[in-house]
Amino acid sequence: MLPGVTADQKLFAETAERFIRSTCPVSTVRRVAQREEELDGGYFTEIGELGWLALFVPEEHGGGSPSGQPVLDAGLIAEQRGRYLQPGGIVGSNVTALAITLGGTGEQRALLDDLAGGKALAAWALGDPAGGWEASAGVEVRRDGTGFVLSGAKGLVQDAHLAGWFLVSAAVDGRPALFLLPADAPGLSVEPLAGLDLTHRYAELVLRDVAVPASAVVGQIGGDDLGERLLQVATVLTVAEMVGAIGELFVMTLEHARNRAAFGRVIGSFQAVKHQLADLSLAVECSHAIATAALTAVQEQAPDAAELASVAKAFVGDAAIDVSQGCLQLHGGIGYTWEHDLHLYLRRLATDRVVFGDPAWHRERICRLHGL
Amino acid sequence: MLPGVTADQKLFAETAERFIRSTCPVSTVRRVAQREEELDGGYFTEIGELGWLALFVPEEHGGGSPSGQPVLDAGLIAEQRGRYLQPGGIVGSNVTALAITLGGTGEQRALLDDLAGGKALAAWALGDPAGGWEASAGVEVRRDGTGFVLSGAKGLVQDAHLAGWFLVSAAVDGRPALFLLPADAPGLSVEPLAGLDLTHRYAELVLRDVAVPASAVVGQIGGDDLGERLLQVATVLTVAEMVGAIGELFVMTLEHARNRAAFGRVIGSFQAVKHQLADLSLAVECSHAIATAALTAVQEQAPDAAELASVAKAFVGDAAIDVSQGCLQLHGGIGYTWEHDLHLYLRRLATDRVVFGDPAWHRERICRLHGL
Amino acid sequence: MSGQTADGLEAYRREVRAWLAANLDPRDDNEPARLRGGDAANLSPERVAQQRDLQRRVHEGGYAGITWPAQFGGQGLTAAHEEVFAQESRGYALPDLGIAGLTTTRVCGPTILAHGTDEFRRTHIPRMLSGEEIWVQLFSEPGAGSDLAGVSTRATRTDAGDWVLNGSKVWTSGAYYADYGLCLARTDPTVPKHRGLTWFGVPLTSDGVTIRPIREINGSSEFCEEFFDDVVVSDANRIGAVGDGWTVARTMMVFERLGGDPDEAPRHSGARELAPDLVALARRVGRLGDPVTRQLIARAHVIDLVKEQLDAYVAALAESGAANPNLGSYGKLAAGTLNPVRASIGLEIAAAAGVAWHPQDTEASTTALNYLNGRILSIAGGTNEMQRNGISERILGLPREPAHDLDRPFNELRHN
Amino acid sequence: MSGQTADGLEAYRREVRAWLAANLDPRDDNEPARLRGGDAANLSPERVAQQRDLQRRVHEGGYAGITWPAQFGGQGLTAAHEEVFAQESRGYALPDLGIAGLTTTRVCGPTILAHGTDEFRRTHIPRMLSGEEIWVQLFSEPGAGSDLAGVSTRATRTDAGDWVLNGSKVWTSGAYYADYGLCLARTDPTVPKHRGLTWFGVPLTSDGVTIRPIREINGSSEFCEEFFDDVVVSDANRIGAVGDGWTVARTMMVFERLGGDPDEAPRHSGARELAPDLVALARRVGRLGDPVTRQLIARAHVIDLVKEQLDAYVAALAESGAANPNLGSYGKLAAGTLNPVRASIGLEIAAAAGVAWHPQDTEASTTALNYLNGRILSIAGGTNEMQRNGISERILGLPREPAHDLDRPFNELRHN
Repeated sequence: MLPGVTADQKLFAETAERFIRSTCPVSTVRRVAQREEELDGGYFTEIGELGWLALFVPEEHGGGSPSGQPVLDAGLIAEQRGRYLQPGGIVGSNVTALAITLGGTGEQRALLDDLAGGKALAAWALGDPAGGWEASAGVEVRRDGTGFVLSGAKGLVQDAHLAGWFLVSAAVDGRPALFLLPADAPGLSVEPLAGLDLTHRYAELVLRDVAVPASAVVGQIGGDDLGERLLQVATVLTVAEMVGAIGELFVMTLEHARNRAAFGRVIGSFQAVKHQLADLSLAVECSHAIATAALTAVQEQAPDAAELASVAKAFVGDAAIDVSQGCLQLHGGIGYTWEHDLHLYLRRLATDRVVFGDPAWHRERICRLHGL
Repeated sequence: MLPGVTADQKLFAETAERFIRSTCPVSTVRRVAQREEELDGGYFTEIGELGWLALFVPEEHGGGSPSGQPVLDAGLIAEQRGRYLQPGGIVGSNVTALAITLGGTGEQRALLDDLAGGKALAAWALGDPAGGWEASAGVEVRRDGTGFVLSGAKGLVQDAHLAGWFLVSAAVDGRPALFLLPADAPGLSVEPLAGLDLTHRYAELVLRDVAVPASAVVGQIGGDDLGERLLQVATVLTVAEMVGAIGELFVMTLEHARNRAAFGRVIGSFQAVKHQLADLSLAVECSHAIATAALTAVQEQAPDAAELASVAKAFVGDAAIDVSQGCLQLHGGIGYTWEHDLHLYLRRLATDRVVFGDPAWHRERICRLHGL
Repeated sequence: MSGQTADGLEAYRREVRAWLAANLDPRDDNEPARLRGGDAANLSPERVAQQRDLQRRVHEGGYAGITWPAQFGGQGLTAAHEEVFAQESRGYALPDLGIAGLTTTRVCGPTILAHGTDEFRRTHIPRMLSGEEIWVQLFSEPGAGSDLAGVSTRATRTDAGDWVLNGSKVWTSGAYYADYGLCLARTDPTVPKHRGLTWFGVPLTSDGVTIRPIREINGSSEFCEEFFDDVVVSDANRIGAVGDGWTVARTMMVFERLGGDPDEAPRHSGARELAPDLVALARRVGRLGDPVTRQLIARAHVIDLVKEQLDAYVAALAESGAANPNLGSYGKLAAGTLNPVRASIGLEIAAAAGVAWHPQDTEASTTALNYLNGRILSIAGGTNEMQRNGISERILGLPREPAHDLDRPFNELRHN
Repeated sequence: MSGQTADGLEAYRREVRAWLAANLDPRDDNEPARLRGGDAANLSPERVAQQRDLQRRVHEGGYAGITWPAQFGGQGLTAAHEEVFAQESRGYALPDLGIAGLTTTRVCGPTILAHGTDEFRRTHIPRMLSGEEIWVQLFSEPGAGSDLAGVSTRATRTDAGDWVLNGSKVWTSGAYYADYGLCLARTDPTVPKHRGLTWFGVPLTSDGVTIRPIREINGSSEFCEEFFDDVVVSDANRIGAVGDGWTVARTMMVFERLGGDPDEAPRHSGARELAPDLVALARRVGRLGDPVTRQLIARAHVIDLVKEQLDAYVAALAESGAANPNLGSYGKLAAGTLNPVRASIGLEIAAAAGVAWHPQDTEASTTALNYLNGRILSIAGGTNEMQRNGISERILGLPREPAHDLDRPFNELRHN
C-alpha cells in the first residue's frame, strides 16, 4: 500500500497477513459473524504479541512500532485487517493507548501494559446516535465538586461488548474533553445495536448520571489538540481498513470476471465488463493513493494532516459504495447469496463509511478547516 | 412526443417543423448566433401567422389553439423549437399572453392581438441575478399614491432585446404581484449579458425607481394563483424545448456512432459505445416521459401539476448535462470544433437547465410543495 | 360488443357477484403485500394447504381459468368475462399461492397449453387450475445466468425411451412448496447451444431431486436451488419436440413478460406521497430541515416519479401498436440503474442510523435492507448489461456483438 | 559520483550562474501560465521572433540540448548537468516557444535523433536547438483519432524517387507558427495498417500545404488542421525506413509520454487552497453559507487532492522500478472522468451566473469556460474509452478486444 515501505514494515505486514490467514481467515470471521462461534479470546492476546496493539504505547509499557512511525505501521495492519474483515475493532484500543500516551496521568498509564498486550480492550465513544462526530455530541457534562457527571448517549461504538474501558469524548463548559471510564462504571451501560455489518458489532453507550472523578480526565480540558489528533488517527486507520477491504473485493471480482463464462467467452472479455473493471480499479488506486497520503500526513503531523484525513474519508467513503455496488453487479446472482463472501464486504464497507464520520460530515469539516 | 396526440396536433407540429427547416434551420441559427446575420424581423410575424404565439390568447383577440389544449399544443411547438435551437424566446410572449388572458384589464387585453400576431414580443422577468425564482426576487416595490415604484434587478431575462413589453414579477407588501411594463418605461433598462448560450440572448432588467400606475398590475396582488400558473407553464415549455434539443442531440450522436469507423469497425459496434448510447437513450426516453406527464398535468391543472412541473425540470435539467456530456464524449475531437453543431446544443441545454429554476431550486420547491 | 353479449356479460356479472358473496371472505387489507426481497418464508405448509383449498373452491365454482379451453378444465369464456370477474372480486380474499402460484397460472400453464400433448394437458391443466399442482420454472442454472440458452443440465435418453436428468437449477421462486418443475435440459450437446434443448415436466417429489432454499444477502430465502441426481422422467412428460426447447422457451418468455406481478403495476397519476420512507427516516434522525437532506429526498422522489411515468409512457406507446416490442427494456434498465441510487440516498440520509439501530427501529433497518436489495432489478430477470445490449441492438439498431457461440457445438464452447 | 565529477559539476554550476546573470532577464511571474484550452493566439509573430532570438542566445551560450550529442549541435553532457542548469535557471525568463516549442525539443527532436539519417540530423537538429526550426507532429487525422494507426494521408513515390503527399491532419498544437511537420503517411495501402506507414519531415512552407486554425467550442484556436495537396517531399526528408513508420511512432509516443508540460507537474504536498475558483464563485453568488454549496466545494477539493495524490502515488510506484509501465493511464482516466464532474459542480454552484454574466465577471465566465473545457482530457491524447481498454488489458490482464483490422490490408478495411 505504501510505495515507500521499509523492509521492517514489509515483514510486519507479511507476518500479520500470515497470522490472519492461519488463525482467523474469512471463513472463521463468517462463523463468528453468524454467531456459530465466539471469537476466541486468545485472538487479542495473540495480536497483542504480534504488536498490533502496542504501536502507540511507549517502550517502558511494552510498546513500540517496527519503523518508529506508528501511524504508518498501524495503517499496514489496518489494511490487512480490512482485507480479511478481521473482527474486534482495535482502532479504539490503539486510539485510547495514544490518548493515554500523550496525555494520561500516571495512574492511567498503568493501563498501557494491558492495552499493548491485548489483555484489555478499549473503545472510543465519540459520535452521537444521530451521526454527529464532534466531541460534544450526545453527552452533557456537569461539574460536581472536583468531579463531573456525564449524561446522554454515544452511538456507533465499535465492538463495545469487548471493551473493558471506554474513552468518552464530551464537552466541559463548551471545551472538548476526554474521559477514561471502566466498563463497569455505575450508570454506564452498553446497549447492543442491530446492524448492517456482521463482522464488527456496534452499540450505543448510554450514560445515566455517571459520576466521574477528575482523575478520569485524559489530557487537559480544552487545553490541547488531543481530541483532534485522535480523530485524525482513528479516521485514517478506518480508511486503511476500508482500502484493504475495497482492494480484496476488487480482486475477488476480477477473478470472477476472468473465470465466469457466458455466451462461450469469459465475461471479462466483454468490453462493457472490462470498462467497468477499469473504472473500479481506478477507484481502488485512487483510494490507495489518498489513504497513503493521509496516513503519511497524520504520521508526520503535517499541516495538512486534518485536511487529508477528511479528504481520504470523504473519497474512500464514496468509493466504498461505488466499488461495492460495481462488484455486486459484476458478480450477478451468485453475489446475492448469503454463502458468498461478497456481502460481508459490502456490509462492512457501508458501515465503515460512517464510522468516525461519513463523507458528508467530512466534507463540511473540510470547509471549516479552511475557515469557510 | 405525446403518445396521445390528435391528428390536428400532429399537423400543427409537422407544419412547425417544415417551417423551421425551410426558414430557420440550424445553419441560419448559427449565423444569427455568430452575429453574422440578424434574425429576420419577419420570423415573428410568420410564426404569429402559424399560431405559435396565439395559443393562450382568446379567439376575440385572434387567438386559439388547434386542440383546445394550449399547453400541450405549445409543448409540441416548444419541442420542435428545441430540436432546431430556434432563436427568439417565445415562452415569455406566451406566458405574458396567458397572464393577460387570465387576469388582464381591458386596456391590457388590447395588447393581445399584437402578441398573438408576433407584432409585439414580451419577456417575463421573474428570477433575480443570483438564481432565485420567487416572485419577490431582486426587486423591491414601494407604494406611491395609487401607484408603485419598482427598484432592483431581474436576471436571466430571455431575449429581452427583442421585447416590447416586460411582465415583471415582484412582491407588494409580501404578496406576489405581476406588472406589465413597456420596454420604454422611464428608469427601466436592459443590460445585455454575455453568456454560454449563443442561440438565445440574456439580459438583466434593471429597474431604477420605475414609477408604475396601478393600471399596470395584471390580476390581483396576492389574490390569486396567477404567478404560480405562469411558473408551471413557463417551466414545462422550457422542459419541452430541452427535450426537443436532447432528442436531436442524441440522434446526431447515434448517427455519428453508426458512421464513424475506428479499428476497422464502426464505433457503434463497440460494446462500450453501445452501452453508453443505451444509457443516453434511457435518459432521453425518461425525459420524454416526464415532460409528457408534466405538460398534461399543467394542461389539466391537475392537483399534481406544480409537482410534476418541478420534477420534470429537476430531472430533465440533470439529464441535459448527462446527455450533453455523453454525446460530446462519443463525438470525440470533432465535437470539440466550433464548426460542429454539437456545442450549440450543449450551450443551449446548460442554459435552459437554469432558466425558470435549476434542478436544485426545483428540488427544494418539491419539498415545500409537500409541506416539508 | 353486441347488445346480446353485453346482456350476457351483465348476467355473468350478477352470477359472479352472487357466487363471490356466498363463497369468499372479504379481503383483509391489513395483510402485508408480498414484497420482493422480503422474507417469503411465511408461506407455511398450513397456509399453502389452505390456499390450495380456496383455489379448488374457485375452480369448482367455475371461475378458475376463465379464458382457458373448456376441454382442459378451463371455462372457455372471453377476456371480457375475465375482466368482469376481476372487477367484482376485487374486494374478496382470492387464493394466493404466492409467487409459485403466479408462475403456475401465468407462465407454466400457458406454456403447456401451447406446447404440451393433449394427454399431458388433459392430465395437468385441470390440476393447475384446481390448486392441486403448483408449478415452477426450472430455467436458470448456476452456470447460465445472462446466457439463458447456456444450460448444461443433461437429459439422457434410456433404452426404454425415458430420460435421466442430471444437473442443477437455481433462482427458482417458491420451489419449496411446488409440486412440479418445468425444466429445460440439454438433450444433445453436440449441436449449437440453442438447438440441443428440451423441456420436461418434472415431479419435484421424484427420487434424486433435492430442493434447497437459497439464503440471500438480506437474510431471506425467497428463492431455491434444485439438484438432480439421476432423476428418471417419463417421455410422456416431455413438453415440445426433442431439441426444440428454445422455441418453447421463447413462448415462455413472452408469457413471463406479460405476467408481471399485479402488485407492481404502475401507480395511478394524482397526488403522491413524497418518498415516505425517506421522509420518515429524515424525521427520525432529525434532518428534515437540513438543505442537503431535502435535496436527497427530492432526488428520490424524482426517481420514483420518473420511473412511474416512464412505465406509463412505454405502456401508452405499446397501446398505440406501432411501438418497438423491446421498449420494456427501458423500464427494466431504469429500475436497474435508479434503484441503487435511491438505496444509496437512504444510506446518506441515515448516516449512523443506516448501519446500526435499535432492534425496533424500522426506519433505520429498512434503509439497510433497501441498500442490500437495491440491485435486485439490476441483476435478476436480465442484468443491466443485457438490457443495454437489447436497447442498443434491438431499439437503436446498432451492430450485434460478434457471437462466439451460435454456430459451434455446445460441448466445444467455454462454459462454467 | 566521484569527487572530481562533483567538483566538475560545481564548476559548471558557477559557469551557468554567471552566464544566466549576464544574458537572461529575471522571470516575470505576472505573466500568465499557459492554460490548456485557453486562447493561445497570444503567440503573435513578434512574440515568436523574440523567443526564437532568445533560444538562439541560449544555444550560442552552450546551454541548449545539454544532453544531446555534440556532433548534432548539442552539448554532449550528462543529465546531472541538465539538472544543474534547470535548478539555476529557475528564476530566469527562459525561451518559451509555446506548445510547438515543447514538441520540437521533447518529441520531434528526440525522435529524429533516434531514427533520422546522419545528414538529416546534421542539418536539422542544430536548427531545432537554435530556435531556427520549430517542429510539430502531424499524426492525428480527421478520420483517425483513437485509431492512431488508421491514418489515410497518402505518400506516393515519384519516378524521381521523391514523394507526393495528399491528405489532411488535425489537432496539431501551434502549427500556425511552426516551420516543419513530422508527418505520418501511408506509403502502402495494400498491407495491414501498421505496416504501410512512413514518416516525413515536411517544410510547412511547401507548395500545397494549407494550415488552418481550428476554432474550438470555447472559441479559442490552440489547434490547427493541415491540408496537403500534391505536396512534393524529398526522399532525403524521410525519417526511418519506408513502411517502418509504426516503429518510429512507438518511439515518438514514449517521448510524448515523458515530455509532459512542466506547468502541469503535480503540486507539492502541504497547505493547499480550497477550490479557489469555486470559493470565489460561491462568494460572488452569495452561497458560501449554503450547506449544499459547501458540500459541492468540498467535493471539488476532494477531486483536486485525489488527482494530485494519484499522480504522486503512480510516480512513486514508477520510481520503485517494478511498476507496470501502463500505470499512467490511471492519471489520465482520473482526469478524464473527474474533470467533467468538477466542471459540472461549477455550473451547479453558479446557477444563473454560470450561464449569463456581465462582461467583466470573470468568476462566472470562467465557470462556463471550464464547463466547455471539462472534457478535453476525456478525449485528447487518448479517450477515456482507450484508457479503459489499456487498463483492463495491460494492467488487469483481461482478454484483448477481438481485432478486425490487424491482418487485413488497409484498403480493405472500413475507415472514414
